[in-house]
Amino acid sequence: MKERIDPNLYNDLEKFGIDVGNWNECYHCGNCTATCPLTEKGSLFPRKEIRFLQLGLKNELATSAEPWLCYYCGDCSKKCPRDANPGELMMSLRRYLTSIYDWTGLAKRIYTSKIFEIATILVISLIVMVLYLNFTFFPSGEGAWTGNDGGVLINKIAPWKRIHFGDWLMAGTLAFFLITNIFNMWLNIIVKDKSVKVPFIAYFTEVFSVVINFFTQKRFNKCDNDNKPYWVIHLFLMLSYVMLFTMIVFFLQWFQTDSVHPVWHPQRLLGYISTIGLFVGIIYFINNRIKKAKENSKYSHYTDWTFLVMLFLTTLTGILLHFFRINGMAQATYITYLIHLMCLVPMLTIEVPFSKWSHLAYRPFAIYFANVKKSALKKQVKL
Amino acid sequence: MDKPKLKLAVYWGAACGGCCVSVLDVHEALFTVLEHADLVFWPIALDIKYKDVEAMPDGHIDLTLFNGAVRNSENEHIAKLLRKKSKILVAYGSCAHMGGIPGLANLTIKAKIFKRAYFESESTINPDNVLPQTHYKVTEGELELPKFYNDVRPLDQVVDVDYYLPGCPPQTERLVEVFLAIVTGAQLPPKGSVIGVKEKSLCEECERKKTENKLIKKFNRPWQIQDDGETCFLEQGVICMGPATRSGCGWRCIKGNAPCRGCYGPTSEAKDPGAKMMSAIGTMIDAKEPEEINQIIEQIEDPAGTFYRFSLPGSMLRRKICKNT
Amino acid sequence: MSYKPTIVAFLCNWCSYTGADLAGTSRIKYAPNIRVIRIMCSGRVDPTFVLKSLREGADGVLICGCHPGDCHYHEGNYKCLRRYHLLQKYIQQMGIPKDRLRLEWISASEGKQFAQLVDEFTESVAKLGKSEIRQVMETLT
Amino acid sequence: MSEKKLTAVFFCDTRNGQTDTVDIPAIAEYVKKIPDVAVIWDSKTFPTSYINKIVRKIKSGNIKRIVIAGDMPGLVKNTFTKAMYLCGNNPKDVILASFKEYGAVTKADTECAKAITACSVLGIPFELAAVPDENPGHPETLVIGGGIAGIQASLEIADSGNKVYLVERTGTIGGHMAMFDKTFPTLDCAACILTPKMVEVGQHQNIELMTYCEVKNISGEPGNYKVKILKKARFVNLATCIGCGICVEKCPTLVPSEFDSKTTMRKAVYIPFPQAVPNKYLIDAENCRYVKEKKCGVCVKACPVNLCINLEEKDEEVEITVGNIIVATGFKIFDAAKMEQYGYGKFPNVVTSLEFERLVNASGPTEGKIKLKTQNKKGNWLFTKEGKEPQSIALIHCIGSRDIHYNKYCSRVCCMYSLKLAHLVKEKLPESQVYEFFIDMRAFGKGYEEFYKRIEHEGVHIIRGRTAQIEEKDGQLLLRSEDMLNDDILEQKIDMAILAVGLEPREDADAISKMLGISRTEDGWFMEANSNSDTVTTSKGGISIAGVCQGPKDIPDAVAQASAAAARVIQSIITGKVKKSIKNLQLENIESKAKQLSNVI
Amino acid sequence: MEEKRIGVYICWCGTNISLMVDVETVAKEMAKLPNVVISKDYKYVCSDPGQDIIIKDIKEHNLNRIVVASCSPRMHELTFRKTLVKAGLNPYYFEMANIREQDSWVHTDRVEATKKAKALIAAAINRVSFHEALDSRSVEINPATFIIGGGISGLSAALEIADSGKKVFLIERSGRMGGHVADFDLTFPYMYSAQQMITPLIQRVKSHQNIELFLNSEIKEIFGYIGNFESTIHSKDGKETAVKFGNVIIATGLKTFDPSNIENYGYGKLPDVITSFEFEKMLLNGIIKTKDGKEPKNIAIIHCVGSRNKNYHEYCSRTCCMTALKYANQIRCELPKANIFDIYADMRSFGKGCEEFYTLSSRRNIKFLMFDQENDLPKIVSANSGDNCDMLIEINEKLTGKTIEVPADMVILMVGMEARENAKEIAHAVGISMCGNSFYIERHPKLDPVATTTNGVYIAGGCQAPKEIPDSVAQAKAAAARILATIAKGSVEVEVTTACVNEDFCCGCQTCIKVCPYTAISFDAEKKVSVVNEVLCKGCGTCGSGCPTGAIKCKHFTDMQILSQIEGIMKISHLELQEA
Repeated sequence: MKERIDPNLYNDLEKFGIDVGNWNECYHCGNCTATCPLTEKGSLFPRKEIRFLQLGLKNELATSAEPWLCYYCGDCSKKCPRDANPGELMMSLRRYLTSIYDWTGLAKRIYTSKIFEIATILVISLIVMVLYLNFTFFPSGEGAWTGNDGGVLINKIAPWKRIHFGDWLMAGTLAFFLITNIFNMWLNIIVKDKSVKVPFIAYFTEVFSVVINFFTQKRFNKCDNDNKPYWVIHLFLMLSYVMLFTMIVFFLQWFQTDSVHPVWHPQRLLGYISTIGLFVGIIYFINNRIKKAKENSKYSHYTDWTFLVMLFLTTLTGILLHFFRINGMAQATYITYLIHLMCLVPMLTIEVPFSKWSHLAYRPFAIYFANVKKSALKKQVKL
Repeated sequence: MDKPKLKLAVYWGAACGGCCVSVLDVHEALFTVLEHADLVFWPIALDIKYKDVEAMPDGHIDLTLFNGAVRNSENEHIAKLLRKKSKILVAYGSCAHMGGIPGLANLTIKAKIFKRAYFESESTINPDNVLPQTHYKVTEGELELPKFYNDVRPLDQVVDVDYYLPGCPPQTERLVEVFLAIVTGAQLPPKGSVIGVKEKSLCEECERKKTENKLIKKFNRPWQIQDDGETCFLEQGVICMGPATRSGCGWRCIKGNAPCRGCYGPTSEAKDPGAKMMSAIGTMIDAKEPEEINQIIEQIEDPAGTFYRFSLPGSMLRRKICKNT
Repeated sequence: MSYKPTIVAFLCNWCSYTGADLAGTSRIKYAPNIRVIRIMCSGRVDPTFVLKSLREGADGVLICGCHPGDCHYHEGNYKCLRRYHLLQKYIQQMGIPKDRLRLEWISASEGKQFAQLVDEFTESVAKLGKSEIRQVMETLT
Repeated sequence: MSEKKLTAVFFCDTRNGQTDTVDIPAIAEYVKKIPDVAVIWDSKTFPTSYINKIVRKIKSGNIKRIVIAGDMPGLVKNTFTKAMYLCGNNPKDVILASFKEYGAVTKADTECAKAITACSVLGIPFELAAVPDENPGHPETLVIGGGIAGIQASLEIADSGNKVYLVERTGTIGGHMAMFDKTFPTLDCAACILTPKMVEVGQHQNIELMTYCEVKNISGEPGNYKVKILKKARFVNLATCIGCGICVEKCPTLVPSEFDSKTTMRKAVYIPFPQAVPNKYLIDAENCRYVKEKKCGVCVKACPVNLCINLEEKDEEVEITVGNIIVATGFKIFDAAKMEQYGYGKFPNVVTSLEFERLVNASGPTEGKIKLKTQNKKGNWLFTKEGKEPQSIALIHCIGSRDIHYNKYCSRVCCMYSLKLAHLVKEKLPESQVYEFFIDMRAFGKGYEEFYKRIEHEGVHIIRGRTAQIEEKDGQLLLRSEDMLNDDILEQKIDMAILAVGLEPREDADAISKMLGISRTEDGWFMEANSNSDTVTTSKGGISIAGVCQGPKDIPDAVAQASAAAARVIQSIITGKVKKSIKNLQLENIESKAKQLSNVI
Repeated sequence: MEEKRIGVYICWCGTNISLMVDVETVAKEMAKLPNVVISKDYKYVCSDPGQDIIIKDIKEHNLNRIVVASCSPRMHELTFRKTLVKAGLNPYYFEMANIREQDSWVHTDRVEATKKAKALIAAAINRVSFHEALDSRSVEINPATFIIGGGISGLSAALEIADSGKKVFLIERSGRMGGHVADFDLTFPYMYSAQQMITPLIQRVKSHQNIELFLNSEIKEIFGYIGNFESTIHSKDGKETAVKFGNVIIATGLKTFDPSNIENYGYGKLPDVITSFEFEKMLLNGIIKTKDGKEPKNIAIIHCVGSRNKNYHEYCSRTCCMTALKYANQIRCELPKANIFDIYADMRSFGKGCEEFYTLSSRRNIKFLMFDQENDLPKIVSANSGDNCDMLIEINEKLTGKTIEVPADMVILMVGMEARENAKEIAHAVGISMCGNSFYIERHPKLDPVATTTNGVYIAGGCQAPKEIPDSVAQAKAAAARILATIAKGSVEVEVTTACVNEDFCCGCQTCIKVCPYTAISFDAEKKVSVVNEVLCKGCGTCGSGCPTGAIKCKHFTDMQILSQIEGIMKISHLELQEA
């Protein structure tokens, strides 16, 4: 099939990246692809992605899963003889693809406009505040406000049911967006690719590998050896996040109690472990980005910072919340709870379907789709 | 006059006899010769038997003029015999020199010659299909006849030859000069020399007008041109062997308005007269395209006969390759 | 085993000999039956040389010169061409198969063509078998 | 005389990351004073990306001519030509004042840059205005470097009947070319074509060959250079050595042979290679035990010639006077160990192309048989005749070239010599698999493309893709490369990898450039006077450059350039004059000459 | 006659010969041949020690004929001739047998190769017995130089020589100097002005007191020989000038390939498909526009047009890649918003500063597409109205493996270089050879890239092979160096192996006169013999074979020498037959 070259794609995509070098400088020696420990026949990157970009083959880019298969060890950029920075291209492509999958167009706006992103966050924060003030008991009860009636009664101020309802409402909405986006991704990666016809059975046979990959991120581990701590911390962070997420979204009743459990109680233990995981991870990543220590932290897009900062604030307020609560500082607790929500909610709303968070979903699915395609291809070849 | 008289011999092998006639043609000079020499063997003129020659001591004869090519076993036998008995053996005439006209028989083979001579020629009546035999029983006993060879050879292919005196026949004047030279005891040329000739080729003597414009688009036979008697034959498209032939004959043929046919053989610098002439003719052909060249060459019907009329057996190739030769 | 002929080749210095050298520097392999004599120009090839080679028993004679129009000496190759045709006629009259004598144009850049030519010519000469002249010479009384 | 035209001068941004550049404000200040200059445009404030704005500026200023001044003003020229066209002016009135073109690079060259700009403004070619004075020239010539370029230049001059001193650092002339096995694309044996030339140099009555010597100092003026040459102690008398080689047999010290790219060992007393010129032995002071420790000295005892070997010999210095100098110092190869990913120095069978050249050479360590290295008792990996034949060999192009981390430039010869090596492997080991990994195949010269096609047909796998790394796996080398024309990634097991190392300026290039007073490019190559029309002369009068020291080139190009350098020298000998350097010229001189010319034209 | 004492030396050439030829046996067998006094084998006969052995043997064994069997005589014949001179022998008492290029390198059967070597060496031994002493002769050099072609090469060479104070005749076919360079706007890779570079050269040439300039002029033929050439310059206005000169430089340059035959590109049919040279003109005139006067939005540049493709020219034209990058940069200046597509095969940016220029260009938003110049040329078609462009280029892009459509309003074909149509005439007029691509052949591709096989005739610039400005200039100056060296010396040695007429045999038939292509033979009417002018004679030998009397002797290629060589060859063959 003939594809028309689109000279403007490069400019479009540039908006998703950081101004660091010039992908047009790539003269296609193939060093990056060969350096990459993750490339294999059938999924060659990053050189090919650069090529698609240079020639403006939008369709090729939109239908490729490869950007998600890259974990940005940065070797390709380090060894690039022309400093064309292929690693950063893959990063930018992930942003670009997120905007492609997102049918609402919000992702594109968030990724291409700093002001839009900050404004959205602020608006959502305000909405949360208004909602919180309207729908919780705060500040109606004097006692509640001061905590005079003995201890911190968080469920009185913010009854878990209501919060849970909000949780579910938000999770449902976000899940809707995310799932439709993933559907979009499926359309792009599998359906639009006419070169391979995927048999239905392949979707089942490959599920298992994806689950394993999700929980171990073993593909990430295959990346450069220098990245071992990176992989461990990222895995820990991810699992912690999932843990907390699960507790909040599914077990808020159990998690948000008015009575303080002993330290060894699984509720607290799990909470602590996850929090440590999150906090250490976030600090590690922020530190990396400040120091620009590694190839993958050298260049930071503002959305990278928003994600980290929001996550950091959420975690920090979470920790403070816990601290105030166990120390019985009711007033501080309640306010912190509000701030916590004001951080958490926009963080999730913006990040989950429209921004950086989404890689949590896109990565495993991309691997899944890639595997599905691969097995389909294998069968095709056998035929 | 106390010097002993020289002993002379003259023999003819496969020859027409013209050479012997040319010896006779010395006329009065013969007397001068005979003052100094005795003729000890000359089958055409004297009755001396082979056995007389055989009886001579080796080197007995001072000078032998051998004319004619070697065609049969008798020629060969006598050639060898005379070689043994002679101090100086001269290949006399074109046939002894390079094979001569009889040499053209090398374009065919013995069997074919016999077939033609004994069966096919128009004048032959041979109802019993008789063919020459080397041995034939008659009542007187068994006759032994010379064996007819398949090839004609010049003398030097059979025996060692001291000098060559070419020509068909050699110019008598040349012979006289040679005689006198030997008789007067002049310094003899080195062995193997061609004597009685000039070093240069015929054109040197030829008085026809020659220019550099020898470009041939068409080959002519002499009858095809209006010869003005003055222009070089080659420039008129007639193949004249003059340039490749030694002078010495006094350009007799050209004087008679016939092109030279090469009886005097090549100069000492040319190894193969026909090849040299073909080379020169090749230079003159005025065409560049193979087709055109071939078309012009087609006009030379018989290259071997043209360029090797008198020299085929003595040339590089010596004879035609025929089956069953 | 097929007959291994001996071939005498006359190569002009500028094109064909250089071409043959090129075959060498390019390590293109060809039949080993050829014996090259270098001359300055194919126009130097005197029919005497060809007849001499045949006389000495060469099974084939190859003459190579520059392509028509490319002669280093302007037109030497044309002269060679004319002599060649005349010679062909003569040797055929003398009962020598015309395939024993060949004239080809080989330029300085045609190493490969030279090798092919040698292989081809060697094969065709080998098919003709031993030189007739040599056979005759051996039987001459 | 044409009417005067109002001229605008535009100064491009010349910094390009460098700090030591010509002083633009000073030039601008100077140019302003030239009559007809209506306006100076500064790149910082000038709208080069908006042609329409330029058009307006031209029209409003009634500008008829534009001079663009800077290092590479040509890069923006067409913006202005179009603007001129749109204004209805003659686009040919856009004039370039390219500083670098005439060697104005650093702050010190500001005066020169002023002159260049002034000439452009006046419409006079700088070359016509800037004609340096001439000094009377000494007829003798110094050629530094005895590689093929030095040899060619020396012969050329010597053949004209003039004296040449050819100074060579090592014990023999021949340079890198002598080390090669074959030359592309004709596959002539390098030694076969080079040695006759070397012999000719050795025997030429007009060439004084000074091997094992170094130029220490140069003083004086163009046309009359005093050159101090260090004659390093050779310890063997050149005149009396008969080249019998007995000393070599007796010498106990083994060191790696430089000529064989360290693939073989030589003794401390040695001749670099059998065809060396002069074919006389020399003792390597650094390794001779006697010179170092005053022990040994067996060579002296063994030498059959009385007093031929003198281990007490000291370095000497001689001074010569020459009129012209040709610098032909050549290059060194890129140190492949810098690119760790290929494991050169770590894996024994990863070799440089130069080492492989020696390996395939009949006089190399294995007599020309291609073998893998074997480990000897001491644990060293060496090429020996007993080694195994490699089944598969990979050639990797662009080692150290075309790479921002090493050398940015293309080394020009690697593609072709790699193809040649591939051919040699195929010729010697027809069954072997040869892989060639390239980026762009630069087969540009006469017969090169045809050679490339030929190698392809010989069955060499020519793969587009730069090899990323070489690892060792199961005793074999494992190489990883993209095969981009087949949409594949190759993980190829090979027995031997040949790194097509690029060319670099010699370590001492900087010292030499300072000593001679000639400039170098960013990459370190010597700078020519004009990259187009004069690639052999330098900014310093009487000093020419030839061969690879000016920039990578192949043998024919180096030879042609050497002859061109010789032309300049012969010319100066014939006329008896040597041009001084352009840089000696005062600005006023150029100015007045230019004015004079502009009146004429 | 003196006794022939022949020394035979057989070279191993390292392993080049010894691998395929049993040199030791050959040496032993050759020793048995008549007149052979010494027969040796040696690793590198051409090396200094190798030559020393020959010299020593000549002196010790009183050798008077030498045969070396090694590489091609084209390689080392001169080397060994010099060796003989050193040993006090006439250099022509030497013969070489080529057992490397025409034996060991081309055969695979060691027995056969050895046999062949024996035959070739025996032939050489036979031949060398008939060698005669020939003396070198030198002729004075006319210090004037004749340069054909007023392009950058011709100008550079002319100035180099004229600045040395020597006379130069410079002829140019057209009415203006500067050649192709004068049509260029800028030069790569530093984007210097070509005009500003060539103008001073032209001005200097015009005003140079030592240069005589002939514009609109041609020559038909050059007569004479090194040091003493002469010719007549025919000017278009009918004037004829006779000139005499000592050396010739041919710098006729090249012409551009005509792409009309490449169907895919539609050159000549599609109005906005233009050649690089047409585009260059646009640049010089300051405006890039399509045939209907519009500003093109999409410009495509296609490399390798007529180059690197066996249907057109197999060779690479060397300059087009960089020129294309130059254009891309210039277009970027003129049309900052245009889309520039550079369709290339291999980016050959090999010169000094060129790779850097490529990098620089790639930063300026130029789209590089790779195509298969050999088998799969892109196809240019007119676009439809909806395409928003004039043409579409359909290309199988190699680096993506996809078929891609490229919009274009203008397509620049980077046409290759080819020899001029009159290359052959000039080659004939001067007497030099051409290679298969009609470029002139240099004497040695590596070590003598400017001389030709005809003494006194040099080639420079594009007529030898396509090349860029610096390399052309370097070559032109190299040619100048060679000429200046001979002028400085004042004389030069000339051809020794000429023909000569033996007056004792010449009969005056005059067959030879028309044979000679150099009019070296004339007829002496007084002596009635032909006479060879030995300085005009180039030794082809055609007259020698054409002479029916055998009076013309081709020195060093006499009948006897060649016939004996044939005998030598066949003797070995016969011997082997007998053995078999």
